[in-house]
Amino acid sequence: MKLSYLKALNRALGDELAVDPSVFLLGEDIRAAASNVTAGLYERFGSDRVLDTPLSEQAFTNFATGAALAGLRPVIEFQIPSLLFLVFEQIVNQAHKFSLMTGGQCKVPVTYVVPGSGSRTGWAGQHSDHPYSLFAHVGVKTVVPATPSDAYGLLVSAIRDDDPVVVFAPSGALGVRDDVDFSTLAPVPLGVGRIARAGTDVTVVALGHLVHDALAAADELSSLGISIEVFDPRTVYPLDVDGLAESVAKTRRLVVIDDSNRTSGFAAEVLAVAAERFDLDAPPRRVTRPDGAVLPFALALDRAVQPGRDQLVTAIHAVLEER
Amino acid sequence: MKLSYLKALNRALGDELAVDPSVFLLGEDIRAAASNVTAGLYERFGSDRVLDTPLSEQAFTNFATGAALAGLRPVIEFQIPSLLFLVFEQIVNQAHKFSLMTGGQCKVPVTYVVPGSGSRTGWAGQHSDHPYSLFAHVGVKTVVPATPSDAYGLLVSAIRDDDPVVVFAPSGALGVRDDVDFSTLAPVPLGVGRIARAGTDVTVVALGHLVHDALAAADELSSLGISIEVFDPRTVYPLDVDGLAESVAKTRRLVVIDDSNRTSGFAAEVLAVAAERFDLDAPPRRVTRPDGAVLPFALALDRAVQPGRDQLVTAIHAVLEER
Amino acid sequence: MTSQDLYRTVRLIRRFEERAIDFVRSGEIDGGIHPYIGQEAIAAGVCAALGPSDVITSTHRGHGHVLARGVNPARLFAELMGRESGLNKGRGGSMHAADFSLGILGANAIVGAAGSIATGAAWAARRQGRDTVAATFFGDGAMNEGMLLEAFNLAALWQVPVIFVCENNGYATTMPVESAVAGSVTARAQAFGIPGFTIDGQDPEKVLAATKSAVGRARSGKGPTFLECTTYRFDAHHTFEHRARLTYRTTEEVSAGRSRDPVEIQGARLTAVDRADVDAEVEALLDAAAGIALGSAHPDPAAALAYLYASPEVMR
Amino acid sequence: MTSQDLYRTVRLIRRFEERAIDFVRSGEIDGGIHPYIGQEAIAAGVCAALGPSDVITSTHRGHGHVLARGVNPARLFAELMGRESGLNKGRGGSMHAADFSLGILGANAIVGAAGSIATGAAWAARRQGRDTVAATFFGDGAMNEGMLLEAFNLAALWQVPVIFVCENNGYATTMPVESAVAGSVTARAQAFGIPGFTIDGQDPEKVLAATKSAVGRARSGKGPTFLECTTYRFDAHHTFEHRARLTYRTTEEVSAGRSRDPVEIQGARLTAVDRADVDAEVEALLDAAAGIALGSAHPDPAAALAYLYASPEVMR
Ligand SMILES: Cc1ncc(C[n+]2csc(CCOP(=O)(O)OP(=O)(O)O)c2C)c(N)n1
Ligand SMILES: Cc1ncc(C[n+]2csc(CCOP(=O)(O)OP(=O)(O)O)c2C)c(N)n1
Ligand SMILES: [Mg+2]
Ligand SMILES: [Mg+2]
Repeated sequence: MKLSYLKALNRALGDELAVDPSVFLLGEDIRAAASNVTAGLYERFGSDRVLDTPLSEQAFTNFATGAALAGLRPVIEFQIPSLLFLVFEQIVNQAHKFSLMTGGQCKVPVTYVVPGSGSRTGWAGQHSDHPYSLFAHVGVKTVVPATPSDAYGLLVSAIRDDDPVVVFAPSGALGVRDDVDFSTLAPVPLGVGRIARAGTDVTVVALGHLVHDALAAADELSSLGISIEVFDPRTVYPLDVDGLAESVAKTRRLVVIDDSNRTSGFAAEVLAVAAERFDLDAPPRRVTRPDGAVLPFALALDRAVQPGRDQLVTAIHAVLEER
Repeated sequence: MKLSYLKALNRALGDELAVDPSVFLLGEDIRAAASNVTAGLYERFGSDRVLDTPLSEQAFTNFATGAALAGLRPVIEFQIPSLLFLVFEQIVNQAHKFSLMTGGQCKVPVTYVVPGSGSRTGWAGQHSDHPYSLFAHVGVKTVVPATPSDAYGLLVSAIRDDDPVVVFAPSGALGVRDDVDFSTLAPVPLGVGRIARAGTDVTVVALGHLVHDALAAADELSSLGISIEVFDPRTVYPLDVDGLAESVAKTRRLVVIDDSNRTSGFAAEVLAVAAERFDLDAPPRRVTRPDGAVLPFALALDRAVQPGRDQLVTAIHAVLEER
Repeated sequence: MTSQDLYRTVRLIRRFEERAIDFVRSGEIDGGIHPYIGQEAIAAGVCAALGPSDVITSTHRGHGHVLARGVNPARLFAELMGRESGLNKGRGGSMHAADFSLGILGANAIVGAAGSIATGAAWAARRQGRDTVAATFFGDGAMNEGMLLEAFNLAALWQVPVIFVCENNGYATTMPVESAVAGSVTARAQAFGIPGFTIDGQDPEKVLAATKSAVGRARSGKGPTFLECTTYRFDAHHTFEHRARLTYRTTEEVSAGRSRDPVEIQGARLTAVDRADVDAEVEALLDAAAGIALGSAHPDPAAALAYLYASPEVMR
Repeated sequence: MTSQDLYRTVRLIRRFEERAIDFVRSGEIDGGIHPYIGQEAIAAGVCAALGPSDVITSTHRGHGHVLARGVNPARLFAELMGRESGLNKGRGGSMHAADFSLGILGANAIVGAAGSIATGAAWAARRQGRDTVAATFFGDGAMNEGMLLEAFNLAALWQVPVIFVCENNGYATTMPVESAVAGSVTARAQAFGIPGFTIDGQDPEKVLAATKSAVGRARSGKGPTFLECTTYRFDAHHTFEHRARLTYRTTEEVSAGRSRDPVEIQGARLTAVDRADVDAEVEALLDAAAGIALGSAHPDPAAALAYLYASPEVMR
């Protein structure tokens, strides 16, 4: 059966609401399911479990923290990635810090879901961010699923996790469909990457929608006899460094494609780990958004600012040629 | 004459208020100068130039953006580093984005100053952050001066810059004094690092108060015949990659000490650049806060979480021994 | 400002939006728009009360505001189409239309953000000796954003010449205002000591009159005023709704809402002949504008990061 | 709750704080505290009206709240001294004292943050069938934080059993409330449809009475209440002020403020003998508490990151 990425998120929410009475959803327009992620859930679970909020992101994010302290497992849907900037304090300085600051007296099991992260056609500068590296940097568990099965499995794990977890569902991945037997859908542990395609010449690290670009590039290059391994860490933080090390030990060449800005982004971390720990045959490369990137509205400009398949192929050639 | 770091900031503000009528200050308790940074300025310049704000960080940050759009040069003092989390949207999604999004119709010359960033004895989890890597990642110009002269010169440049600039004045550096001739105080350009100490064996990259730790470690190691070059980039973003490359070309060994968390922090960026561009004789090392760090209150625990001189010395030995 | 001028503005906005929706359908505008249809009287009435040195900020639903403030419709169409001749050189799009030469400090895609920006701009202008008044538009949904409420406080404390214009169209996307705003909209402004009034947002003349007295207050140093303009959004929250099946308003409610049409209300104040003249004039203007926009160049992708920094040497 | 009980609480807080200031001076407490001296009646009165299943959130100036809620003073001293036996195992310090076993969801160092946390906790408790009421404390400065105002809206909309306790001590650090709060404090809550009252925050009995009716409202499903308790901070904003020369209050004003001392107001309701008994009891309790705290172990720096995550395997 075909499972779409969006439906996978919807199913994960429905399943967790059904099995665990402490789970509840809150967010803007989730009753009407404007983003489709919560379609049918209000009708199924009612207003106590699917809570439409006013436009008060800061208060409802802390509200979720309070509800978590009182024993519930809130899941917040954010309509726009930059709303996470608006609640940065509430996630990073409140939810994340409660456990240590209270000497372990409490847990804050809140999940923050952003369906449609990254560039969305036409949404322009203030709605096109992909701030997963920011949350990884501060140490909030951060997940960017690439496939419908992973979207299901990682969202379930995020909800069951006892710490705050941010789940980015890239808009570039929302259209992806998997051919899956629904009975095989299962939780996917946080912090464990996967080999999306096995290969021997170069390890390409990619997250979310960019996994599909990496796979396409690998297809393209296989006709040239170049064998690409695509490593999808799935979780940005904690990062599966062992899985990555294993792949790179085989290929000894590394390219990272990353939809965050270059400076101190996810790709920077992978390259830093490589510099510290890996033996490479050529300097690694990163394909990222440019520094300070603000996505311009005009589509061709928006695309020009995003990391793309062409740059990836160029980078792969570069690491194959050097040394 | 002795110039303290705090007095240098105060002097920079006073000088810029005096020379440029479009400069004004706003923030909490800046009239009474609770942090001492604005001491005497209200008396000198009056309530139109030194504006005490209510506790409304989000609104007064956007207020400054609006004032900048109307032709002024606001300087905001934030009492606590985590207040930058509270206004993350206003800096990153508003002030930073206006120029590109309007097609260059406007500039947003706002300066955000945080006196006492990083750990301050006893202030604990929610007041001890050092989020300079976050602003570098999003591409907001970010400065962390190490010395009084630099504090003066970089703050002046930040105020004169036509883009938003965040200036972190680490609490660990506020006590530093320089022996300077006041007439030599001058603007220091953003984006240009300096060699804080010349050496030949290992390049240690350090920012802010950690420059002084690096210098102390260099002193300590010089007695063992180890020659350390301390490179202080001064600006986290844009980063002086050329200056760094020059230093590393000489030493071929690299250690970074960084008061941010490890994953995707400033040190990660330096190591990523090293992986891409530098020829090193040993894998580089980073000495950082641990991932997800929340500073515990008890002083010994707080200290244990911060990157320190001992770890730096260990890392230096490691890069000297390897390969 | 004659009745005919006000009619021209509401009619211009209406027809601009209808054409823009067509351009979304035909694919000339990427990503869609938030149509202003039904709310035209507010933009028209407020902007008619402003003078040349005044400034405005706008919202995600902002075409009406900038048109009423006098932007060239060709440059607004071009912006929506991502062209180099657009107001923002194609870099902003529907939610960021700005024209600093007209005091339009930009639409803002973050609900509740612009109120404090407008307050700062008005304060700064006054401090520089200018006689500027700012008008800042926002919806009923924004009334729940803390940052906007904080702005009310700053404006009231410092007697800033700013007019807070709340367009209460009954919904924030699908959320009815009664389920989202506890207490009352005007009471929130009044609690900060700001005079707050509820006015009929379907009638351009009433909006103009209320704004005129608010501008008078502001110019004479009496500080901010809050205007709640009751209105109704005739079309979708956003054109994506034309494809999605969101059910949150009954057809009866929508018909009732549409029955008080600002274009008709103002049109009825003109003779049939005058009205037809204006309509023709507007159509000609928009024909030309659309033509110019459609014919204008796309920006060069190599300049995708132009204007990112005031000083371009930053980038590596 | 007798007059004597209320007196015991205010006296306990007062003497705890005086000793804590001494410990700051002697270096046993690192970094200083925000003394609650002068405001004791509020914590005492509010907490006296709460039941065992209720919850509170507190502020940077929070020792009084947690003491009134019944924490072991030895464990609070130990927390301020960063000891393993502290309420938070020495990880939180003065601004984060929490005791979940008593429903103390923590003090919060971010002004205005805790109101929405308390609202969420109260809502969640009710949804789980518990009869919980939350009381959340904050200062006059917090009234200008948008996130707190947003919380008023949520609480009012959803009829959450939460009591908003504003301790209006006239200042946010050095900022006088009149220069910071436009309009009025209670009007802000009332604008959200929340009943708001101003009460004498120097008199524990008055605070208790007002809180009792607010608790009654909350328990019977009538939702939030807002209490503005007027008070005066007798000492520094923070002990750093003992060293800095900040001039923002005249000595006359400080004397006038101190003349209405909650310890005296409540003490006057006891016989001299009873009062002396309580005083002796409190002194003995605090002697013992301080002794225990001073004697207890420092946490192990190797465990500096303990409790960072619920699942410790995250760290690499
Ligand atoms: C802070 C913020 N939250 C959420 C959104 C997503 N969003 C865009 S418009 C909108 C509804 C706004 O309602 P209202 O303020 O009443 O304006 P209207 O759309 O009715 O004109 C929402 C939720 C946003 N852009 N910004
Ligand atoms: C959001 C935020 N802004 C600023 C600060 C710094 N700060 C700590 S206490 C304080 C004053 C608070 O005033 P008020 O709310 O009246 O409480 P009081 O100190 O009078 O008890 C300030 C500005 C902070 N901790 N959090
Ligand atoms: Mg609306
Ligand atoms: Mg106060």
